[in-house]
Amino acid sequence: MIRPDNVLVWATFLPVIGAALILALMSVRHFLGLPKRFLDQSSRWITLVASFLMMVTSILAWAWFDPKAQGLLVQGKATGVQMVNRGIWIRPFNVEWFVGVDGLSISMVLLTGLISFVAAIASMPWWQGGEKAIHMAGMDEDDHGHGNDEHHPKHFSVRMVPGYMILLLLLMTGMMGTFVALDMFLFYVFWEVMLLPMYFLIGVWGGPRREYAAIKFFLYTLAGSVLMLLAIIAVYYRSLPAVLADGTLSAKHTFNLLELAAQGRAGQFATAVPIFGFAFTKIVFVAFFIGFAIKIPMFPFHTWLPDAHVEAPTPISVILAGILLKMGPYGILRFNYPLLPDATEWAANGIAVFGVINIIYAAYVALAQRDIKKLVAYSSVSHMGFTLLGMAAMTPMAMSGAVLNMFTHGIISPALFLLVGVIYDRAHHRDMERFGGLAKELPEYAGLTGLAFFASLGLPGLAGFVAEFMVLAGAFPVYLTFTVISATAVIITAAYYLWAMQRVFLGKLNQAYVGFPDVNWRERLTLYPLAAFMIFLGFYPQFILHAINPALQMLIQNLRPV
Amino acid sequence: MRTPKKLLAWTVGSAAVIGVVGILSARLSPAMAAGGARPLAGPFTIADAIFWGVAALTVGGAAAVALSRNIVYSALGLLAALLGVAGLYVFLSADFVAVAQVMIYIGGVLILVLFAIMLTNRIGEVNISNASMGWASGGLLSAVMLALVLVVAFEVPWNVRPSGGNPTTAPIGHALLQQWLLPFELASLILLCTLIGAIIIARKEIRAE
Amino acid sequence: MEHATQELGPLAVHTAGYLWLIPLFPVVGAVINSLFGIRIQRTLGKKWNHGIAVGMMTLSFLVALRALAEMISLPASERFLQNTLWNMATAGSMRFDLAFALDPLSMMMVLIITFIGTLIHVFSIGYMAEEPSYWRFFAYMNLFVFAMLLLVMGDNFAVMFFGWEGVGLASYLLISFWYTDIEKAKAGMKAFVVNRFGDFGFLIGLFLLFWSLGGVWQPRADARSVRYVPEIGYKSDSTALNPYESTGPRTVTIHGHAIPLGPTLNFRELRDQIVVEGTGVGEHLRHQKVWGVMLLTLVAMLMFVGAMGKSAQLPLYVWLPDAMAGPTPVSALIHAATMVTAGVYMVARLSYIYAMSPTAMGWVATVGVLTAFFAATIGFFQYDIKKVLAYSTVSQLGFMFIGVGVGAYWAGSYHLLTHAFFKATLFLGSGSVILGCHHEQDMRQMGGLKKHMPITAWTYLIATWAIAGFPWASGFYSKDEILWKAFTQRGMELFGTPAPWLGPAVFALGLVTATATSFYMFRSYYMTFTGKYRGGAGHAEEHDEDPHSAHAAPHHVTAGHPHDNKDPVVHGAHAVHGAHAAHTAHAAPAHAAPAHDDHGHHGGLPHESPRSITFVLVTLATGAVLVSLLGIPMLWSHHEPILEHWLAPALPAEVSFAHFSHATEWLFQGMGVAAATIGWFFAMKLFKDGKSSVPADLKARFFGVWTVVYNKYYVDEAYHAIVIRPALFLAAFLSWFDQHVIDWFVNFVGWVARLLAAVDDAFDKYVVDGAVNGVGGLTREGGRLLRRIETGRIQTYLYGAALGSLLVVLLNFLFR
Amino acid sequence: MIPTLSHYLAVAAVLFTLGLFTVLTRRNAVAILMGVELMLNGANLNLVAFNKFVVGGLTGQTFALFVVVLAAAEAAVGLAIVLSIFHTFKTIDVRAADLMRE
Repeated sequence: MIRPDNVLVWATFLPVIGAALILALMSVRHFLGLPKRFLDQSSRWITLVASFLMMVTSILAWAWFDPKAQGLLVQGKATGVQMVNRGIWIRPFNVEWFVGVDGLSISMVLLTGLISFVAAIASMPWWQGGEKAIHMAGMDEDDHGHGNDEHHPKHFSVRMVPGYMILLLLLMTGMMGTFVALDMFLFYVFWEVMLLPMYFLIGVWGGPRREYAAIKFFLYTLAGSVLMLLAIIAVYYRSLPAVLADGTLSAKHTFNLLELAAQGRAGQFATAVPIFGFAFTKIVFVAFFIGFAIKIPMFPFHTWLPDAHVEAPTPISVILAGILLKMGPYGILRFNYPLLPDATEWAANGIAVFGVINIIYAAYVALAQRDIKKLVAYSSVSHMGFTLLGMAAMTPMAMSGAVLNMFTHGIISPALFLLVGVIYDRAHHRDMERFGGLAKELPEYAGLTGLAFFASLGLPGLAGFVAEFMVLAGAFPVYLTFTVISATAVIITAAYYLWAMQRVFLGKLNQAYVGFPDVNWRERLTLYPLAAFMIFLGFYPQFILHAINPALQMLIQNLRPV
Repeated sequence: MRTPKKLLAWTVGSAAVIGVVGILSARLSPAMAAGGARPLAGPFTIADAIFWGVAALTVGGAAAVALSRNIVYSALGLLAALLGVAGLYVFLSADFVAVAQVMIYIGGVLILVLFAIMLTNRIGEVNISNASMGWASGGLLSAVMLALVLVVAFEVPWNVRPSGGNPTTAPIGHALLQQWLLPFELASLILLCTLIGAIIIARKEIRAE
Repeated sequence: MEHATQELGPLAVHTAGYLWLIPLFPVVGAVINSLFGIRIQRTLGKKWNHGIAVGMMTLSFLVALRALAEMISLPASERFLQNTLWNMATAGSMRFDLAFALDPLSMMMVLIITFIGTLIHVFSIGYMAEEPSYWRFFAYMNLFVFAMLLLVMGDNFAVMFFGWEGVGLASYLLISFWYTDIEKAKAGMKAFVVNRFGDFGFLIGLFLLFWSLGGVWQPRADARSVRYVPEIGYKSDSTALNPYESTGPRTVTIHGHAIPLGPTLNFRELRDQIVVEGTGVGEHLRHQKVWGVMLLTLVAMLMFVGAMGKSAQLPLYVWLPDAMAGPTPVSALIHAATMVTAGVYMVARLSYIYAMSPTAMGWVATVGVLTAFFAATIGFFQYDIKKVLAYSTVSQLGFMFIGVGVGAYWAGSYHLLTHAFFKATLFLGSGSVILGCHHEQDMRQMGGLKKHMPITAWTYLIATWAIAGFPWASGFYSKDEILWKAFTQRGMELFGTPAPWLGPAVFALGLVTATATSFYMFRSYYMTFTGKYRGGAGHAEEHDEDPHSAHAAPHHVTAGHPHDNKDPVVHGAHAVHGAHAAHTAHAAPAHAAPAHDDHGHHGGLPHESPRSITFVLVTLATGAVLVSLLGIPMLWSHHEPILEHWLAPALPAEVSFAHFSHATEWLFQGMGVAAATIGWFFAMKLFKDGKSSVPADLKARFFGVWTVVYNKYYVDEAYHAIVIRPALFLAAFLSWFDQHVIDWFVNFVGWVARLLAAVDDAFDKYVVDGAVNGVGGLTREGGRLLRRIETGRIQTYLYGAALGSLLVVLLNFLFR
Repeated sequence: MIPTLSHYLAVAAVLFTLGLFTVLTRRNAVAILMGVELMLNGANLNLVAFNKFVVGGLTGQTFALFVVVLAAAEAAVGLAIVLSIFHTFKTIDVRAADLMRE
């Protein structure tokens, strides 16, 4: 029943089905007199199954995707995007249900499937390995254990479980939909659908300063999406009509992204009347760009990230770093580049500058952190800077590197946050100065962390390197100085990761941590696949590149019509 | 201490009267032309004399009511004024109204007034006080009002059209029972209520309980 | 050199489908030992761990021999074996595969790595016998060999860089192998980070070279989204260019060979288009300038920065002495034989590029000779035997760079080979000594070991002869060849200005360095093996008067401080979990009470090492002598040295040397021997049997100088002040900036929003709502006022009515 | 000389004014009632005069009749009130009857 033409719909809405099931259970709970324990466990199972099916469908989509058959749309029919599922939604405004993938989004779809399942596993309090470990993590199901005292807070995975699971599933749907939507309106809807669960997941299940972090995250992203909405409306009213799925033509404008891309390439927006004396394309570009740059996050809009990460529970950090951050560059590549090529040329240098700032600035800030989770968060900011730089350079190599960097960072940083969560579940603090010598007590954990750290600092043979290398190599001829400056980040990155390594794992064992349990099976289930993926991508990045290259080629050819 | 007020009142009042007389004298002929059915020239008939007498009676009675210190005299002045008005009604060829005036006012209201005076003032008390207050301001205001109304009365060019004097009792009866039936019934209702209300208010035993 | 004069054609490629096995075996061993090693060790025993490791090494060595055989069977000009596994990445004009290639140069390297590597693995069996995490050690060693093989076998820069960084990783892991000693951990981190500095330069040079091949040598707006059109001067067949796909690169046909042009990471394509005259690429690159400097010079120098890091040249050598924190076999394999020579290998690999830039040659040679001399002087006064060897390694690497700098690429490579043998012997010998002396590394606690461990002593002596440069020991041939070529090289430039004097100057300083080398090596030999055994309990006072310990420098490897002995934490750790006790013991041998119980108490007499160790020592010492056969100079045997002939096809560089008479060459060889002899003589006089008191007197006389040199000229302190401190400060500042400026601004915006909300609220409360309440209040106040009027008297009201009516009428009159 | 409308109006005016004066100046409730009666008569006189000279028909007289009726009612109630005031305050001075003021 899952066919190439509806696999994306399945991938998008399977989580919602799960959420509906949980809701149904909650509603009938009192009638059937189900115990709370049963409700929790069943909602966990539902979440696990739903996210697993989502991953399966996304892998199916990846398998069915044909990198060769990518082209631009011809006479309004999208030949480039595949697995299209199309229908009319709001006829008067030409709003369509229009999902499909090209090389750019299919990689993100695959990433979303994988990371969502990983996050689902990480949300379970199971396979903890013994009562002692469960108690140490504060995962006791009974409420009359140590309650919510600050010293030993209750683990997020046993607090208000059904609500958590429902929000998690909604979040998954929002993310998947954002990546597959090819209709501006639909994109925006999914974008917002994704925001709200995130807000609650941080604000309810987060750490001590969760409210502040959640509000910050929400306001930041909301400001961004407001700008985005304005830009979308502006573009809509400047656009020419396009035929709907049924071949009819009802409104005078269109939300169809492929149509808009074609119109943008044809200069439809370049010739639009200026706004406040500024060129229309520049205004719209800036609006879109800021909206997405907040998500990247780009300096100086990045300060929500450390707070959100530090306060968010581990699976949410995983999703945040693994997927949500990728929506910024994805949106820029999906909106700014195809729709506003001339403005993109105009803005490229600025993007490059911000990319360099991201890389260097965040790396130095990370060097100064004591909270290991903040360190990882800032390293995320720094690594996303490489994506910005690559996108600005616009050489094929740099663009491929940028998108590959999105994917590899989407694999590495979840692993990093999972690892941070591992130690936090045991020690209940993240202050690196207070650790030390843990490698003796948790050798397996030390090994995995070392792998993730080295992957993140760009060690060849692991995922991080090829992307950074391609970005730098590709940006070099365009931005010589910027690239040289950015390349110094390899030193700083190595410095702060190895320093963290040294402070946490090396040296004499801090007696406070004697008898800590090593990685348990739940964490193994989440960490080993990611580690394997890191090594695999390190030696075979073409696995991703072969899919995204043609899409980026089209993008670049849009930028420079030949 | 009241002198300045009185002085002021007198001066203004007399000024008003002088003004009125001046206006009358100045605007006599147009006023006549406006109001008179017949030209000004003409014999001074007895009817005219009677009219002036009645008018004088009326005004005098009113003045007595207004100015007399003894309320009994005021009541008598009121009687005179009411009679004068009835007479004027007759001159205005409103015979039924004149009769009603005599019957109701003099036969009813005036009697009531007198009763009230007697009831409210101890019998045998020599002087029945009818003290006044705010004399100056009242006089002033009244004078101004009078001047104004006189000006209106003499200045406005009323479009007068002659109307014969025919008996009005029967037509009034028809009018009351046909055209004005509802107000008539309401009036009777009001009278009933008045009757009951007056009794209730006036009986002191009830209020005593 | 006739091979350089003749017109070169493109390389003929012979695919050898089995090359990937060579790096495969070690990585398999590494994976097995890292994933299941601990279980294997617990259940099956340690012999399985090292069995797997050594077995894998042997296998890859055998495959390497097979490759050697195939290569020998080929004609000299076609000795290029290539093996492509899969395409790793393709984007734009960049395309690189996971591919391996063997030419004579990398063949030599592979043989060194696998052969010596295997031997050192065998050595480790005995040396690490009591190591609790035995499995981890062998996993790391195999991992290192894998990375090193990638480095030398890489068909393109990418794979080479994989290895380049991989060996850095392995080095990091192995230096901080005993991580419970924070100093050792820091040493590992230092090594990696310093190497990263080098990698930075290497990457930039690589990018510059890459794009320059496409004709782009400076930022260009139209560099975006177009594949680089080789500029004028390229004679190319096809002009069809696809802006994205790099399939079907532009080619130029020379003598029927189609040579691809354009940016490439592939060594062979690079060599072809630069070396083959017909392409015009070399000529083109010669005339390109970046920042006013010749492009190739810049490329070469930047890449040499990478070599500086890997091969511990000035000023990036600082990590290597600290790297001695690792177990001795690691020092022997990584920090003497193989990894540190990666820089030399890289320069030799790109010889044709360096040869095109006299400035780069002069730069490399100068740095090399300065490093050699500098390190040698430090080596004079070290007491830690491994430190002596470390600085001697740095110095010898300097010699290699002299060789590859002046254009004697084969000589540099030859010195690499010989050095691999004798320095491995020396290190392993020192390891044997350390083991025999119960993890004592201070030479002042040794002496007279010759009668306790004769085999070690003899092998150590042979290796010392070799490094000192006595004839018939390998070091002599390589070093003299290098110095001779340096003397005859007159074409070098220094920053663009011709410097014919540079070659002789390098030679002179190199000769002095050779003397110094001979001196401190024999010093170490005499201090260690002659005289009477000075070991035993209580050597704290000597440590106290040793200014090194006065400085709590972070790179103090001989953790022999008494206060470490009674460190409550460590012993507490032992008490708590005995399983790790021995491990901790090895982590810092000097304060490892349980470990010492394993083999005699601290004062016990030294003993000869087990069979596995002596066997390795003997083998390596023999090799150190025998490799001299590969480099018998033309002067002696009247035909080209074997190795030079062998390497010729891999070193297609045209370097011209001045010609001198044979007599001069004989003279210079004599000078070399004399230098070695002088060093030996003084060392014998001063240190033999430890009888002479001269060293103490000299030390007392020049104590200041001695302190400075002993503390390595305080270079580490300088680094700490110049690089690390500012970096940390900048980090702290930026972090502060992030929290207090940017985040403050964000919160400020939020605060402003809240302020506006408050203002709005106030407006709503006091103005809008106030209007409503105001009406009520006004009514109340007005009522209070009107009560005055409200007399309750009918007259008052009548006044009002009358006046009002008057007013109305008057108004009616006035405004008709 | 022939009385015209204006003369009747003048008489009515004087009546009205004097009634007004009475109401304004008297303290005796009964006198005030008399003043009211005077004013009502003035108004009635106007009504009838206009009826005769201007409007014609019977409307004016009818109104006059109603006014008379109401005047009677008013007088009855007013006097009753006067009586009750007198019972309450033992005086009919209107200044005394100001309980509702506070």
